Amino acid sequence: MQERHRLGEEEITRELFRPLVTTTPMMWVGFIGLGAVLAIFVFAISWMFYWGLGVTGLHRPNMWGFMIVNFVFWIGISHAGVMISAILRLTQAEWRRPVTRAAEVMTIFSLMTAMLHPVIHTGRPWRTLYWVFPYDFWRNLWPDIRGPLVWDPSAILTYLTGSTLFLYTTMIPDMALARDRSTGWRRTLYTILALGWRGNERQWKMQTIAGFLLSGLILPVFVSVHSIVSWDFAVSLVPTWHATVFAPYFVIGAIHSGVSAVVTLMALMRWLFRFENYIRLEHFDAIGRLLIAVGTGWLWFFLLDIFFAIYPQEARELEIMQFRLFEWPFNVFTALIFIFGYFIPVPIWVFQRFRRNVKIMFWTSILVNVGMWAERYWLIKPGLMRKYEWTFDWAWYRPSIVEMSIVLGSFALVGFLLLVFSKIFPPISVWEEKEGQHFAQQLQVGKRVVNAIVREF
Amino acid sequence: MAIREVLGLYRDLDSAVAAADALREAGFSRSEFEVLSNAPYPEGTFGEESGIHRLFVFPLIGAACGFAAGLLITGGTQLSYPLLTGGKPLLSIPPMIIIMYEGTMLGALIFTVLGVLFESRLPWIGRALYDPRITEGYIGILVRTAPEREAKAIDALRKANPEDILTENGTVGQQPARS
Amino acid sequence: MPRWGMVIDLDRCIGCGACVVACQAENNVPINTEDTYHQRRAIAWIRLERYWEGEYPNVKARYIPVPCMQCTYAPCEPVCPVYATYHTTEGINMQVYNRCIGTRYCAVNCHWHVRFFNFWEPKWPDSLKNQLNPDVTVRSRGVMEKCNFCVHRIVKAQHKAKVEGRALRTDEVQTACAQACPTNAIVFGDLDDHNSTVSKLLAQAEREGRVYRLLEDLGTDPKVYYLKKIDLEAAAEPAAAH
Amino acid sequence: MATHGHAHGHELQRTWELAPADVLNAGLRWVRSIGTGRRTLVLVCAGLFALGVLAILAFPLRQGFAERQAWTYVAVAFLYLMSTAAAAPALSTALRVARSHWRRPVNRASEIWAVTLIIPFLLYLILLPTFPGTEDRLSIWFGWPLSPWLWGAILLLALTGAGYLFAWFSSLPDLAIVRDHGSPAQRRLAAWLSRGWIGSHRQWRFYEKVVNNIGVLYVLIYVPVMTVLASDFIIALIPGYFTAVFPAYFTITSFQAGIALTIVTMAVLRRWGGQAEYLGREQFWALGKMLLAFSLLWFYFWWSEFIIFWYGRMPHEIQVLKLLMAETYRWPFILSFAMNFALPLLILMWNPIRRSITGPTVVAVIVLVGNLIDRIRLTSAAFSQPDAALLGHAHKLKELPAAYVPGIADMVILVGMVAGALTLVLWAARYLTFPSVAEVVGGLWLRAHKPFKHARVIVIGKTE
Repeated sequence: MQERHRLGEEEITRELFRPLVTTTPMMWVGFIGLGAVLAIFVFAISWMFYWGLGVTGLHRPNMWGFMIVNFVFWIGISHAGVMISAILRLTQAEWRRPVTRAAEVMTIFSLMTAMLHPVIHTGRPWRTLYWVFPYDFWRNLWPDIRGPLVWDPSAILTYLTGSTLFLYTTMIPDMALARDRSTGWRRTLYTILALGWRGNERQWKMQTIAGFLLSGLILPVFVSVHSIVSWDFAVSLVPTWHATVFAPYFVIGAIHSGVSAVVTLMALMRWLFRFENYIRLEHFDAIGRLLIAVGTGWLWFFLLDIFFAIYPQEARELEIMQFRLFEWPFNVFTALIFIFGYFIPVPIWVFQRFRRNVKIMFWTSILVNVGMWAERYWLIKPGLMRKYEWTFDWAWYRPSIVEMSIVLGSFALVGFLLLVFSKIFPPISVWEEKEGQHFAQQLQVGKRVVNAIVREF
Repeated sequence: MAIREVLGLYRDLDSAVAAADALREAGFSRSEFEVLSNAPYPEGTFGEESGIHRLFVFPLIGAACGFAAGLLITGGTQLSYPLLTGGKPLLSIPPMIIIMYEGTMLGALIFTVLGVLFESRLPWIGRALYDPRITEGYIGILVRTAPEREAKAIDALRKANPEDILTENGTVGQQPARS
Repeated sequence: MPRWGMVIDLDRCIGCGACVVACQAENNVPINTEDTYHQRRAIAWIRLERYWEGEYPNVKARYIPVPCMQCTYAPCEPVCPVYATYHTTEGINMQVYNRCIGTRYCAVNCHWHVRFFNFWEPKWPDSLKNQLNPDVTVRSRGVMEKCNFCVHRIVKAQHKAKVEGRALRTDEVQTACAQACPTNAIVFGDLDDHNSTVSKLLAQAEREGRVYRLLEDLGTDPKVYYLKKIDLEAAAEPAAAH
Repeated sequence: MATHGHAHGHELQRTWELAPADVLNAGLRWVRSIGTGRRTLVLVCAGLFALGVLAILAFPLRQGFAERQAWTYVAVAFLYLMSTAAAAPALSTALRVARSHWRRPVNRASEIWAVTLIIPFLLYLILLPTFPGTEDRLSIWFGWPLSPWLWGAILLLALTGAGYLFAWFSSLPDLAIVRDHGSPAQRRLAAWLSRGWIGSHRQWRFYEKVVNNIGVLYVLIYVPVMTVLASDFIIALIPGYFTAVFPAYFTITSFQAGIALTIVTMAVLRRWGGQAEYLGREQFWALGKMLLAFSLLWFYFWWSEFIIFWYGRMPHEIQVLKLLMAETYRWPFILSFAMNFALPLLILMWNPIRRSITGPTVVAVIVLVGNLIDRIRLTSAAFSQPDAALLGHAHKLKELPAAYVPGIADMVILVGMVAGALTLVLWAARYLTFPSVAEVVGGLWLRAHKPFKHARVIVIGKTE
């Protein structure tokens, strides 16, 4: 079953460093295409700064719109990365090796992108630093820690710091490798980053323990982040927002969308950097199996949310429920969520034949994220459009071109950053691949030779 | 200097382990040589080494600091600016818990990384024998010993047909291993 | 320490909108052009909501003026990250413009829709430049604003009283809307003072069972009280508005 | 995590160096050793169970179904069994799906609890009449005809069926062993159960495929069942308790209790069942980690409900907080908070303790008690509402009911039902081998302790 190639040290190094040294035409296309969209993104934001939020589609009562939805979406994406690498490290799953690095990088970049949104969508962004980096005494007032919008930065900054340190710590040995093989500015850069790593036993031991320790520490943080993001909505009294289930529901949703995003990323890397020997079908198989569990858990919470929103049978909740289940365009969103988020991908993933087919995995993972974006919009907007009995103040929300280009641009931003990263740093952890080779063993059971792996405990 | 360094380079694991054994036979203690590789091997592959470290103290200290910081910021804000909002108590505990939690975790994470760097003696700016071939997959065995025993070390390293042997004054080259 | 409150007698309200105009003038609220209305970004600290009742030909227009409810447990307050809105000791839900960074969470969590955001730089025609009220800040782009029971009038009166070395007289202060109301449908005063008009009105209305508050069930304890219409159809009226 | 986590720091468990024959002999030793100790224990448990049944007949039943409060502790017993005994097989499934080898001696210890499912099922049946129909009250059934009675019963029936199927099928090969080598008394049942099992290649392939699927099926039924129970027994009986996360809380905490139950079972087997070679540090360590994780989840799910109510402070939310945490049931809440979250965290956060036998065991006992207290708190609060308080889609707790203090009869019922479960388990243990020979032997091929140069390492084989 398991197609495990025995690769030489040199071969591994050369192939995993390929994106650093050679830029394929496709990568150029990527750079230029994403760069163009990025330019639009930057222009949209500056335009919005100059004219103010008037240029968005926001109004009363729709004070929050696309940018917040997108914020939640990117926070969601940012969750899988670290979750995957942490859980797989803790369980010592072999198939973590090619996944962890890229996943963590995706976490960091999507987290940065997410953080951008709440900042630019405030009325006076230049004053917003006061909110995120608050503790300046001359203004004589500290932020109100009772506000969920203060919990947010604290959680997100913790998560960002944590995952960046996590990524860097696991990257030091590869920096040493790069240092010994490069010249010019790259060499100076890698020399600095490698911190003079020499690879003696003690350092390796620390490296191994750090993997476990940091994983164990980052997991609780990762759970808290999206919970706190969910409380931005849940602590308010807006009908359909004020639900106790929001925290775990957002977290599981985040994992669902995030892990799918990791699949997308794996497929892209496999295709763009030709990593067939490292990102193998068995990895898609394993992550697909994980996704079945995650998706089903997500469905459970999704249904809990809907059913217990109807449960009190209050006019307000029912009004909004009816509105978002049956009225255009939310009925379409509902369908998207159910069909793209669960009922197409999961039944497909049940079959190993499909789990081991990269194309299918790629497209299903895309579907999931379309569904999850719709879900975020579906969760957040209707409550505002139909807030309480004030039919006089009910209003539709139409995103302006500016908001749309910001949403579009956010995707380009993450993609662009990922490309840049993989030009400078190896997108797959080289030393972990080699470790995998060192630890690989085989067991003879009768006539069958079973692939095995060395465990230290 | 009182300590001389010798670095033996080996192409594969077996010879490296053999070299380690040879050194031990020649009477070098485990603390006198270290093994350099480009990826971890199961611990103790080259014989038991002292695995003592304090890494697990760091996160605890960090957590304590983070918790304290969180407590000060949250408690301090509410007590020094007694502004009523939404009828919440002037010292509301639940929001404090959330931020103190984040502070605790942040402290723990930062200190863990510091601990990892400290315990693995990074960043390392001192000079020590090293060879880029190690990251290529060769296994290096670095002996630190008194000048008079240097020759002995070189002999021991030679026993396991090394790819190359470096001393502080350049390579001593490979010589056919005497078996 | 007074506890400011307001009573709005819907039985007296004729929906003339004088309160709205007075408020605009008093509090330097920018002029709402036609397209700010179309954008649903019009700012009116007190607004007049009109609900149609019944089928043609016997249609009835129902009016209800809605200022800020000055909730005692205001949901909008704790969600502000920068203390830009907080509760004064006199029970007014205050908005501090230069603290505000415009997260608009307060507006999201205000279920009476009485918090307004300056999406554009506020503008006045030159003819009105000199009409601006010197006692009230002109808000800049990107901050929230809302009714604050004409707090500048309250402060002025309290200051005057202090200078004259006396306590604040009952019903000494009036908000612009109350002052402008031709039918005295809007009455402002101290809820804790038993001689104040609001207290008397409330006491009487309680007996008639006409008192209600908007979204009372949220448990935020609003300080703006409404008195039902007396005519028979009025039974339906709160159901429409409340 | 990896404190001194390498093989050559401490001794490796002997399990994986045994020969298949040793495992078989151990299993047979268990089957053949039915000492007077176990007999008397069974008798005592059976006696307590009989007492419990009598108590049910004598007290709640005499007061009739209309008097719901009298049934409080029957409900407690039911919910407690559902969240411990019924959760254990779910844990076993999770371990099977995760495909690690250390779990092989563990599965039997958790799956065997499935045989107790008949007791909660019967309890549920006699509890059903105490519920009013759902036409005129808030419930997750939305006044569906014959709810909750018929549909709840069907769900429970499905769960019970799946549970027994799982317990039976997973122990098929071992039953065959008992059939061939057990005492005549044992053979009859074992033979009937393991009819046709000859261990052919096809049978094994089928077995491997199907066991996991049955387990998954069990979990897929268990979760909805707990969701429905949480809503029928707790949420729907407390007016104004509008919470969507509670069913999740209920389910997750049940998994926590299931893990605890498994650990305790393992400890007992190790101490008195001569399983020391199979249930060692490795297993306790792994399950200790899981227990710690789920204790954290206990807090998480509780908190995500609490913070919303605290912040929202709507009247009905304040009432619920008062009833369940702040006033009426303050002490039960504090206790369950301490025993389900605080103590487990403080004890298990230290790896040396996690890595021991006693550490996880002690915590597991604490959690089992804590879970019981938690269920008592919730059930007592819920069952203290008369029908009048629910009917007409009541949206708010009018006034806080007084706390329900159990009488001696309640205690007898509770103890009796738990003892009944024990009886069933002990009885079933007669016909099963400990350890599960099939599982452990199957692992022997795939897991070896080898020297790696100077180190000693574990080599784990992964089929496929």
